[in-house]
Amino acid sequence: MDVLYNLSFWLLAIITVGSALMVVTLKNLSRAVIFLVIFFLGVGGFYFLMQAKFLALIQVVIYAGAVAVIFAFVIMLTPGLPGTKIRQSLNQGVALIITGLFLGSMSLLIYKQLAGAGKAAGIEKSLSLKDLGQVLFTDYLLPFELVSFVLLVALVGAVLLTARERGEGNGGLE
Amino acid sequence: MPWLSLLLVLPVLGALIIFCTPREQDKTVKAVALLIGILETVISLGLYFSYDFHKAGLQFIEEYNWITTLNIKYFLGVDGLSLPMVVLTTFIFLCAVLASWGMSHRVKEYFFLIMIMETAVLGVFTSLDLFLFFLFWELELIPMYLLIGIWGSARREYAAMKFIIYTMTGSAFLLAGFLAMYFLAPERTFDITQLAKAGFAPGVQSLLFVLIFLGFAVKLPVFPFHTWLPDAHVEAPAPVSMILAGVLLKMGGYGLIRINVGLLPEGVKAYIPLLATLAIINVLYGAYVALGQKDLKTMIAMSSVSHMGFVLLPVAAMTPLALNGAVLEMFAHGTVSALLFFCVGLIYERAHTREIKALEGGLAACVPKIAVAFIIGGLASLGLPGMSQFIAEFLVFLGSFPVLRLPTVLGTTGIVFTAGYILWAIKRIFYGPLNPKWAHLKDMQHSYEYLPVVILVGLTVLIGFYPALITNWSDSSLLAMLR
Amino acid sequence: MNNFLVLGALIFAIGAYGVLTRRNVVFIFMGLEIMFSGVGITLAAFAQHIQPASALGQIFILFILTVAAAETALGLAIFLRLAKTHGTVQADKINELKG
Amino acid sequence: MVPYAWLITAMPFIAFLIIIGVTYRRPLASALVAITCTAVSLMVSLSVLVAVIGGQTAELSLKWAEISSFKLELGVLVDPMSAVMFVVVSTITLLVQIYSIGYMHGDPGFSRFFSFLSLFAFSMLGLVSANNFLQIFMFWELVGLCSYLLIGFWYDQPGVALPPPAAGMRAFIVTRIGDVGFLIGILLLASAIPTLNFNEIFAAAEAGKLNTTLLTIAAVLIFTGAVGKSAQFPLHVWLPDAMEGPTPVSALIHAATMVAAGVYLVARTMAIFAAGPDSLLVVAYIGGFTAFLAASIGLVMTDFKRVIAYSTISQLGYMMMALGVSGAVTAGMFHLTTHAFFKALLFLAIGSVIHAAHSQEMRDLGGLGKDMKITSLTFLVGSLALAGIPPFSGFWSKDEIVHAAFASGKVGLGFLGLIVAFMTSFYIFRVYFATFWGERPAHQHGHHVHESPPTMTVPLIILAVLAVVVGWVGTPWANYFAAFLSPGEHHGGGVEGFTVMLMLVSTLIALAGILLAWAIYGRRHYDIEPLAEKSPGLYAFLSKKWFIENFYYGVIVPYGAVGLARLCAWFDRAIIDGLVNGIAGVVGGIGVSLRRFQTGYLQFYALIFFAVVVIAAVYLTLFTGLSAGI
Repeated sequence: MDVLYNLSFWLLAIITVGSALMVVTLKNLSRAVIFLVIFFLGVGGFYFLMQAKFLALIQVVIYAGAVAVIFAFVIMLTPGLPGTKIRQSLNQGVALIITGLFLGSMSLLIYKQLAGAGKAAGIEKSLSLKDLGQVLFTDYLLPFELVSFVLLVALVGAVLLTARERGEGNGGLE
Repeated sequence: MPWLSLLLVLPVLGALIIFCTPREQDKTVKAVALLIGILETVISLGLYFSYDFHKAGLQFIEEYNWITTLNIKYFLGVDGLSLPMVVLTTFIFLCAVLASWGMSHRVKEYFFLIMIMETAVLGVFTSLDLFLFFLFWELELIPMYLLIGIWGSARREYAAMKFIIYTMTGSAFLLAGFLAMYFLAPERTFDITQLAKAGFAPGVQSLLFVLIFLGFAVKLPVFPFHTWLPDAHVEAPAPVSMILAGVLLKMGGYGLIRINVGLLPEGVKAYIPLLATLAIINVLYGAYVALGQKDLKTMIAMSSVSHMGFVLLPVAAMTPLALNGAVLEMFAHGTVSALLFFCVGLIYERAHTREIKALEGGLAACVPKIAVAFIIGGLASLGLPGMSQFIAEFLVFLGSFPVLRLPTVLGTTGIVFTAGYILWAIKRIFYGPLNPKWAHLKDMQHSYEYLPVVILVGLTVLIGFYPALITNWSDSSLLAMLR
Repeated sequence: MNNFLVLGALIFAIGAYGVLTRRNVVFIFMGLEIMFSGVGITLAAFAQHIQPASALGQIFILFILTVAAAETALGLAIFLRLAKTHGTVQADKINELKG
Repeated sequence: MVPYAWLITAMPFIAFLIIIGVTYRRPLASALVAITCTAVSLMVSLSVLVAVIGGQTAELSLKWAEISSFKLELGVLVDPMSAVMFVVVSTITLLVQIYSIGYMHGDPGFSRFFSFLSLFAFSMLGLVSANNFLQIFMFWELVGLCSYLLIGFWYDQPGVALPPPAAGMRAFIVTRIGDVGFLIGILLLASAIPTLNFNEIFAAAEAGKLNTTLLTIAAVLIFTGAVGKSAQFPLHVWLPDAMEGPTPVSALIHAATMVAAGVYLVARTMAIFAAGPDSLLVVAYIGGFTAFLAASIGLVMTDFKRVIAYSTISQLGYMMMALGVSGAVTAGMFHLTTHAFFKALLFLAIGSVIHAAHSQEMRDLGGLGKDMKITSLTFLVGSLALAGIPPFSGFWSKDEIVHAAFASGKVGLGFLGLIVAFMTSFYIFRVYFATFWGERPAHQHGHHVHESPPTMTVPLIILAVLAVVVGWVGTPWANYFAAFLSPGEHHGGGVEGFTVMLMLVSTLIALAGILLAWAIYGRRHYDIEPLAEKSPGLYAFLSKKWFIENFYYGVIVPYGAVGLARLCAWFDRAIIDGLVNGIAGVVGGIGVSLRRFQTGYLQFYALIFFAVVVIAAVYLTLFTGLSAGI
């Protein structure tokens, strides 16, 4: 069990981190989207490992499915974008230093401070979907509704932003 | 019935209705604003006369927890100190709405802002939670900034910017003071009634006093923080000037009495010489600067600075008699300065200049009614008996003299200079042979021009003849506060 | 659990690197998504470790996911709009916030 | 009638309200309203006087406001002094109002004039009836307002010497300087004893409960108010300017009543002066000096209205001197009463001349006695009273003052009084001879002069009769007036040789003045001034009014007030505001340099933002206890 668990963790870690790196370094947008999908799937796997099955499901459906598709759509809807190679930005060195520092300090913090606490993270009984729904629709009903409203607003906003204005002609990138 | 909340909500409601009114329907917008103005006045008068001043203390209290974790409350209530200010506010806004009746430029936005400002000002006078107080205090700035910045005259942007920067700087100190008070209180609270019992150490009080005083000093305004006032007044349109001089300055005075005197008496005591000095500088320097002005509106603005010295002096004296005088002075100056600014507005509308020298030449012959209104305002301003400001200043002197002899004596000489600049201006503008270039000017004609004059003169004379209408209310509350 | 946390931080850092270095707005969004995921992993790890029985952590992530999705949709819509009006999709060509 | 004494004050106010509210557009109705109400006041005043003579006194009081247990009241104090004043004020007001119907006939501001007159009557009667310091101060200011409004009544006219509004403004501001002193005096008293009521303060002062030094200072400060209102040196300059107002106004306000309010004030508060005796010296010497100063200027004025104005100042100085030397109210109040009648008479008479001849310059007038018999005769009566010829009223009161000065041991002031008496009879008969005797100047021959209408001459005749008889109530043999005003004291018990001698001397001195005037001006037309030829320096000094006005309006006002004010205004703009703008500039500069950071590139912002977060994280991890474990 432990071995299997560890093995799957490390495997997933390699896949996820690797694809994430690809996403941020690749020059080709279309390929980057493919790696993004892989990355999302990997994250879903982690959720699964952490006994959050519903989350894993959501992650796969919404992110690996919907969000990635939106990205793909956008890339294709924008003329002259698919397949073109785009240069990286200038601040690579600075960004690297900063993110590296961040990572270092975080790791330090995690290993020093939570050193003894790691053991408890064993296999716990996972929350059933039923429990989750129970809580979500009772205790957290208001936030839930609010979030749905946010989604609605986002939807309307997105439509509004991309809809052609009257008299704008066929629009598009010149 | 939560009357105070109603008082605060009605203008917002009016603003919403105005917001939803189609752009072309100026008449509707004005009617809504007028209706709200009248309703507010009626409610405030109702509150005023149903307040039981024999019982003193806060009444019509509404208290709800708002942000529980920080112990911030929605806490409204009025006493004899705030009620006169509430009534003054509703009256001045009513007059300002009437005075704006001829407005034609972006009417909808204008009245929208006026309504919002009414809520903010009333909120300052009725809230008993410092957080809420500060909220309303800041809320008032935005409409004022826009009103000066959009509807002002030539240098409006400069004046509006100056106004906002000055008051914001003051507000920063104010906020710092409030927060300090919040954290230093035995139990963290913004509740004024609880803070009054907090019993801060004298050293702490004097520190808090400085912070909060700076905030209010800008608003009052106290020398040397007064230079925003002439600019703002000169650039603002007449109704906005009426509000500015009539009500906004009183927020400073009210704050000084309610918070500095009410919560930090030891702090006041630590700075009595400084406060008295500043008050006298305000009175005399303000009068002198007013005497030297070429612009009629600047002159009246500086006269406000001078008169606000009579609000600061009682704060330094801290005797009930003098503070009653201060409340009365705030009310009186509110009506009188609004009247004067209104008259200046009428003159400017007709003659298109405010320069005293340019206006010279017997205007009394062609615009006798405006002349009479201005002269009544001027006489009231120089402290003529039978008008409200006389009895106010008399009480200020009477109350301050036993405590602060020299400053009071110096302050009394201010009445000579006041008479000087006001009579001089009246003489130059209204008297003398009629200058032919003004012969075409029309006198007041419309009811919306008469009504503010009638209301403001009426209030001035009423209080002048029967000051107990204010002092009965303020006295018991001030005595309770000082005890 | 520490491994999960470090992994979350690593993914977050990678995403941040992407956001900071990329010129193309679409790439920036991808970076943002990666950052969100990193946060999500961290949150899930904590949730499982500290309060496995309560659904709080998972619900929190759920909401984050939802809001992030909305944000992405809006962001990409803005991107399309931008592409139309500015004719460029490069973030360093757009500097209207300059004071 | 005593409980209805408040009606005396209220009636003119009612008239004022009716005139501005109802009859403003109907001039004659306005006049009728004003006269009716004043007549009612007069009737009530007379009945009150009768009642007071019968021994009744009263203090009616109304609580106006009570603030922190400090009571403010409005009241009517009915005692002999106020009863006399009620009658004097309402009588003269009534006569002046009747006179004004003729004088102001056809003036576009007719109703306004009568409304102001009514307002004045209200204020003056309110002042007289005051039973506390607040009330007397309020009405004190209100009579000042009426004076201001009435002096500047013809606000669009150029005026004789300066525009009327300017004169009104000067009058108001100069008197206000005195009022400041008065106000401080009141504050000083109120700080010593927490009340403003006369009787309570006087009782405390007489009982010696208050500090003598404080009382002296307070008394001097109160006197400052009287100095302003009664035009005493050094605040006398406003009164001659006030002659720019209509002549009935000069008669009522600037001769008979308002200017006498200062004297009334000192008399009313005599208890305070008496408790701080040094203050009486100030009163006496200021009064005496003013009497001399004004009389000397009156000698050379060529505008006869101004001569009489200076005469008023001089007579007011007399009254002050009387109060100061005697420490009692009788002599001063007696002279106030007689002076009110004969000076009102003089003013109304010259008003009649101005009305007919349209000039008040003596060089342009002469020989009017033939055409204006009534005016001429009544003016003569007034002049004789002013000069102090027995049995005219002025003689008795003036004689009492001089007598009091000698009796008090201030012999210098006594002689000063005699000198001034000589000057007085000289200057007033100079006016009389130059105006009514002699020939009309050549350039005036074409202009025919008529006697004034009955509405003007009847009041003149009534006043002339009063100017003769009023003095008889206070002769040294039977001083009813003194007995009435201060019943406790010993009066007129016996007439000593000294008294009789003094009466003879002062009569002779007055006659000498008349003779001298006749010798110089009586036989020919007034055009040259002998003094100007003989002593040009002295003449210039006197005709320039001792250069006091030059000093005030040439130095103090332009430099001390207006110049300093302009300097302050500049200081405010340039220094204070400049300082503020300077600070704003510095802040702005910082802002400009900070602006470079605002590149507008989103990623740059993100980078900075993230960098700061990371730095904070590193700091927290490495340098605080956070990494040490929970």
